[in-house]
Amino acid sequence: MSATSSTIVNLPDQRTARLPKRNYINNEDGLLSWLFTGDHKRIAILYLISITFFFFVGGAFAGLIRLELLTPQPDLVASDTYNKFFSMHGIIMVFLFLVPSVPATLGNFLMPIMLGARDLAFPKVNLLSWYLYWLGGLVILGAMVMGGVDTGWTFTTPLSTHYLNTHVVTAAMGVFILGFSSIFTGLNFIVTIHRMRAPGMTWFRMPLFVWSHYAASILMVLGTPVLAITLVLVALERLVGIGVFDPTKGGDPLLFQHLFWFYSHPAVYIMILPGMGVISEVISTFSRKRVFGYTAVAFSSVAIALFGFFVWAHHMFIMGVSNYSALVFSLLTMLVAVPSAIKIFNWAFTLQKGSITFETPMMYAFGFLGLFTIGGMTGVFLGALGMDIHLTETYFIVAHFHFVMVGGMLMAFLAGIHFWWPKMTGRMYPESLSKLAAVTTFIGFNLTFLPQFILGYLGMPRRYHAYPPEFQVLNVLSTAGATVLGVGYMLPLLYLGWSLKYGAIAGNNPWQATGLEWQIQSPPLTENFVEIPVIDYEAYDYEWLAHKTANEVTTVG
Amino acid sequence: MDNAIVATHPHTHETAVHAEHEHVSLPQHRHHFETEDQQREAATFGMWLFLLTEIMFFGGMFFAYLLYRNWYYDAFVVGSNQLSIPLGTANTAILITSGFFMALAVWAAEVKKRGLLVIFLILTTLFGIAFIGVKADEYHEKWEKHHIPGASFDVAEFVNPHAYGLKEQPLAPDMAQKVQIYFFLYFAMTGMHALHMLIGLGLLGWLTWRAYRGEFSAGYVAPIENFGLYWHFVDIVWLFLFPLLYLINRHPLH
Amino acid sequence: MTEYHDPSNVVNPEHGEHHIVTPAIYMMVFGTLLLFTALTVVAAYIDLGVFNPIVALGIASFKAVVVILFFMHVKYQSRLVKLTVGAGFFTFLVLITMTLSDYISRAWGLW
Amino acid sequence: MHISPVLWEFLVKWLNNSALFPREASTIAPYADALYFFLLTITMVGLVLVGVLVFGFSIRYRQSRSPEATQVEGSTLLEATWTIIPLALFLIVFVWGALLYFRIYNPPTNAMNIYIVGKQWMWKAEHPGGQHEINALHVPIGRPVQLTMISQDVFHSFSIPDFRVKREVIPGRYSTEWFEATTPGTYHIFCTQYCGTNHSAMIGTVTAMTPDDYAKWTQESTSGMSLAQNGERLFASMGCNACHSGSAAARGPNLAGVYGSKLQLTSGSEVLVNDAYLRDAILNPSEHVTAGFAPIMPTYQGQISEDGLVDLVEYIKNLQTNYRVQQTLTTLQSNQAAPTTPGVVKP
Repeated sequence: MSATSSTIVNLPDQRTARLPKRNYINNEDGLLSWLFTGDHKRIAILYLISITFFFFVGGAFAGLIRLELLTPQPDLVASDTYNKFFSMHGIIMVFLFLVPSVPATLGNFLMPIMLGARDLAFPKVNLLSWYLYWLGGLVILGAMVMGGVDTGWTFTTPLSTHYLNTHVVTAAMGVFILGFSSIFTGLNFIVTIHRMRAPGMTWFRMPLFVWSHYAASILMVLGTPVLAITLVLVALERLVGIGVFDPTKGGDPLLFQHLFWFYSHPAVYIMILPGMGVISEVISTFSRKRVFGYTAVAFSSVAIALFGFFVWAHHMFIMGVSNYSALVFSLLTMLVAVPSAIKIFNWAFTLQKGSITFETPMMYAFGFLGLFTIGGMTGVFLGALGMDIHLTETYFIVAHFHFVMVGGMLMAFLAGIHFWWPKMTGRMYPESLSKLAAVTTFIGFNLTFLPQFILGYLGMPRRYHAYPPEFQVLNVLSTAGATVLGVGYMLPLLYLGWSLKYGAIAGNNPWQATGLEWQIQSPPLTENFVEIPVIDYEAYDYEWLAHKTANEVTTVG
Repeated sequence: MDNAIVATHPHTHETAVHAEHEHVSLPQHRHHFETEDQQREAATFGMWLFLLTEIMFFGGMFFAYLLYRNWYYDAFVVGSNQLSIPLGTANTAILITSGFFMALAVWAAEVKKRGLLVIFLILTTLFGIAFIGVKADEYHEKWEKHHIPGASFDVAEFVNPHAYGLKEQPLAPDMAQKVQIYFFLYFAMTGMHALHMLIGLGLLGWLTWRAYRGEFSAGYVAPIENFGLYWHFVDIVWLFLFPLLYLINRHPLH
Repeated sequence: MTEYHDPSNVVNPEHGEHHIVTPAIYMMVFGTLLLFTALTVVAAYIDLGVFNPIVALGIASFKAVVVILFFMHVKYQSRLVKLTVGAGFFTFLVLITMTLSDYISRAWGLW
Repeated sequence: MHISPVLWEFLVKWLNNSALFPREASTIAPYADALYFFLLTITMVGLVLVGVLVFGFSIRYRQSRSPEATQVEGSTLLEATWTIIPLALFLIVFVWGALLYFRIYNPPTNAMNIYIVGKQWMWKAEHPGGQHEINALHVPIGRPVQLTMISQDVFHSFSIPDFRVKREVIPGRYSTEWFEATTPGTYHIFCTQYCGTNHSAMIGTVTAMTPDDYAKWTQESTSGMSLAQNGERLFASMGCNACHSGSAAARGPNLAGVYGSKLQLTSGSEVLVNDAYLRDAILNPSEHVTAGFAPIMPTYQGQISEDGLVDLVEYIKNLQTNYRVQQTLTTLQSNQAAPTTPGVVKP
């Protein structure tokens, strides 16, 4: 049925195909049935719409920042406004987009299905998490509308506590609330993975997507509360002025940074680990092959989560931490880089002896591999003590974390969205247009952020509103790239919307993938499975799939 | 629906689950759980994970305490000596008693004794309220002595204790300022603890009402059990707060 | 594959026994807690030098362990719950020790 | 294709005035760059390796050439390879980076000292000779310069990219960095830690000069009073000499020659007296009571600016004998006009 031999897409006959009569989307009608739903799939869709909204709000700020940096002079907006732009960009992108991006959308949608369960362990808590997300989001938007906040997303004391008169407390409360949203998501995942697996679904039969979410969930549960209490202390310090973080009253401003980064470094892994899970699924599916070294990839996720708690002070090497402590943290940082390297090579070797096709998700995944390699390696630059002195707080670090977060995480997110779009909506996206979008994103991304590495080594500091004129050429390149990147992100929004009505009917398993989610109808039933499946095959077992398909054919025939 | 699920692998369920527990279908059973045991364990596990976040939540403040206690030990001694040991000890005993009744309430729910359950829950609540009352009294005293951190904080009593009839050594003015950090941590930690107590008391009222209506008398005890975990956790926090805040260097100075 | 329909997969291997703790045990725990509360107050009045805070924390930890094991039923729970409790305190220790590694060594040597 | 000469000229000029690699203007810069190029090489090799694997496999095993996948479970040998080789490389980077770190933050003993006070949003440089600069710093080449830095308000960060040095300027605590400029010229100073509204305006230039030019500049731009002289005046006006009079019966310890010595404190610990200690002892005296003295010194927190503290620290650093202290004391008590001898300051 496939059009050419270079694709594995296997769609049902479009003349007769219909979406399933009963599915989670048309199970109940009306807005209220969505707002009070307990169904993890509907909550995932709610989350998807919400984070898309916030992504474009945050993206608009990014556009304004790049536009301002087109010229060396501070000419487009005033300094305060610029500072508010990058603060809002950071807060929105980190807390409202990156942290919940894959877990709350794809994770929510797929986790129970992949485990063979009917729902997450606590559906109401899941819905509560979405409402907290919006509450936190609205508080942050409120802070923005009332006049903004200009602390940067890091809320560094004593700047945030004593030297700014913007809406710091409001924004901090927004982030505090979002923290609980994230905690509830993580908590739900952990309990679901431990308690809701279908009969036969052993730990080492779980897809790597689940493993990476498990690792990320541990970080969410254990890390986030420390951020919460830190922000409470910041708010109290600001409101009452008691001086835990105020050096003039005997407090230590570095204590704030220790507590802040204790969460915010693991938060980086909260953001990237689920993306890695997506990449494992995509690469395996489109090379028709089990992920190379399944156990190594699974354990490297857990290793990243574990080591992730031991390295936070590498954000503070020049901040006045003890030199001995800096040594320890630098060494541990080098150790945490290893599991990521392991994953990269395992993914590359998954391709070996496969039967590879190049659908859109695979193209995004290839983009991820390249960009994440660069992002990860530049992390080693910053983990090396002496190199960090010159590179930190410059555009090098901006480029580095955008390579990991945007080049890595956002690529993975888009790969995942395209990959599971047929499952979520029952319809295919337009293939050639989406390939164009993938290529555009890749080119735009590199054009935007590669020049920033050079700018960083030249010494251009981050969060600068104006800069010396000799940096202009590279900044112009970067802004040009951002324009291309913006187009690359707008395209999916348009054609995915279009596909909701006009896309080809996808059928149960357009990719002929092995995951449990592909063995049920698309879009799935509200209860996912008519009967809870009994799992008697390993993850990524393509021979099992071929066997099953053959059996179906004979039964039907 | 349950029957349909069980039917997919009847032999294992029959042997492993039904042999151990009598299978009673309760109205509280949620459709996505296969068995009530699974649901119950999921709830307990989820509650424990939530308590982990609470450990880390208080953990941040405990670390701040550890750091500043080492830096400004003299100020912490003076600040601690401002607190009343009788009140602190009484409150510890009150809280332990409240926790004890909570544990008994869980027992009463498990053995399905509705009357006892309601009585124990009410006793738990009463002791909880007593704790908050004592705490409020202590806070009030600090308010009157201008020991609440902030603009009105007054160090006179620490710089010149003899004028206030105290027998402690006077603190140097720079160290006396650091007593404010002690009191901030005191209020932040006990305040967060008291906030957890208040939330707990609210939940207790609701649970008592539900228990009175007999919702927990048929074997469905997860809310009582999980609330018990929460209440005991709040106890544990206090078990650490009491020695750390009240009992710094209480022995007579020589 | 031989492990098809392995019962240990169907029935969760982390499944714990459900156990009802009797009031007698609660009474004993209650008595212990009150006793140790008195003990910690008495200990605070005795000058033990550096051991004062250690004794105070030791007693508090003991009381916490008793509460966790009996009031919170961890003694009767599955290994998973025990591990979870352990993980919480472990992470707390990571926070404390790793941060202290900075504060303790700041005064070492001067660069 | 024809490019308009005007446009061409514009482009050439534009590109000529832009930079792609920072100048190496300090003794440390080549060391930093060496590590940078090593890291770049690893990155390139890694990237090429991943690229070759991904594209090679994609071409070799694309579906039209390899219609059926061969299932492979994994390979312990390969896993070990790409665990151990990156680990070894990263450990080399760690050691190299640590060595560089200590090279950058370990000032040589013969370094000349300049104080930097950061505040929203300017840099103040205070030379011991009494030259004050704002958003500028003049240094000689070929001589190690140590910066003792402190912030009056929030975190700042003093960065000179062409020297490859940078360090956080912290409120309430001295931090130091050092460099030795090699090439005369002017270089950027950036505040790299976000510090509020005019963060991007908190910039300046460091001018590296030949020793002769530097000597000339020092002569021309002195304010007439050295930091130590300012400090001496403060020492008197704040009444420090009432207790730190240097006499045996004084209520405060003798400060002459105290800098650089090891001091026994009442708390039992022994500390090295450096700039940071002196500053902290003025602000938080009760934590730094010298053995044998009563904790009677009041705190000067909030009564003295960071600049004043720098002056005082510099004064105490330079106190080799009690002569000065007693001079000021006499002057103060007798309320006489200031002596006219150069170097002694009006009260």
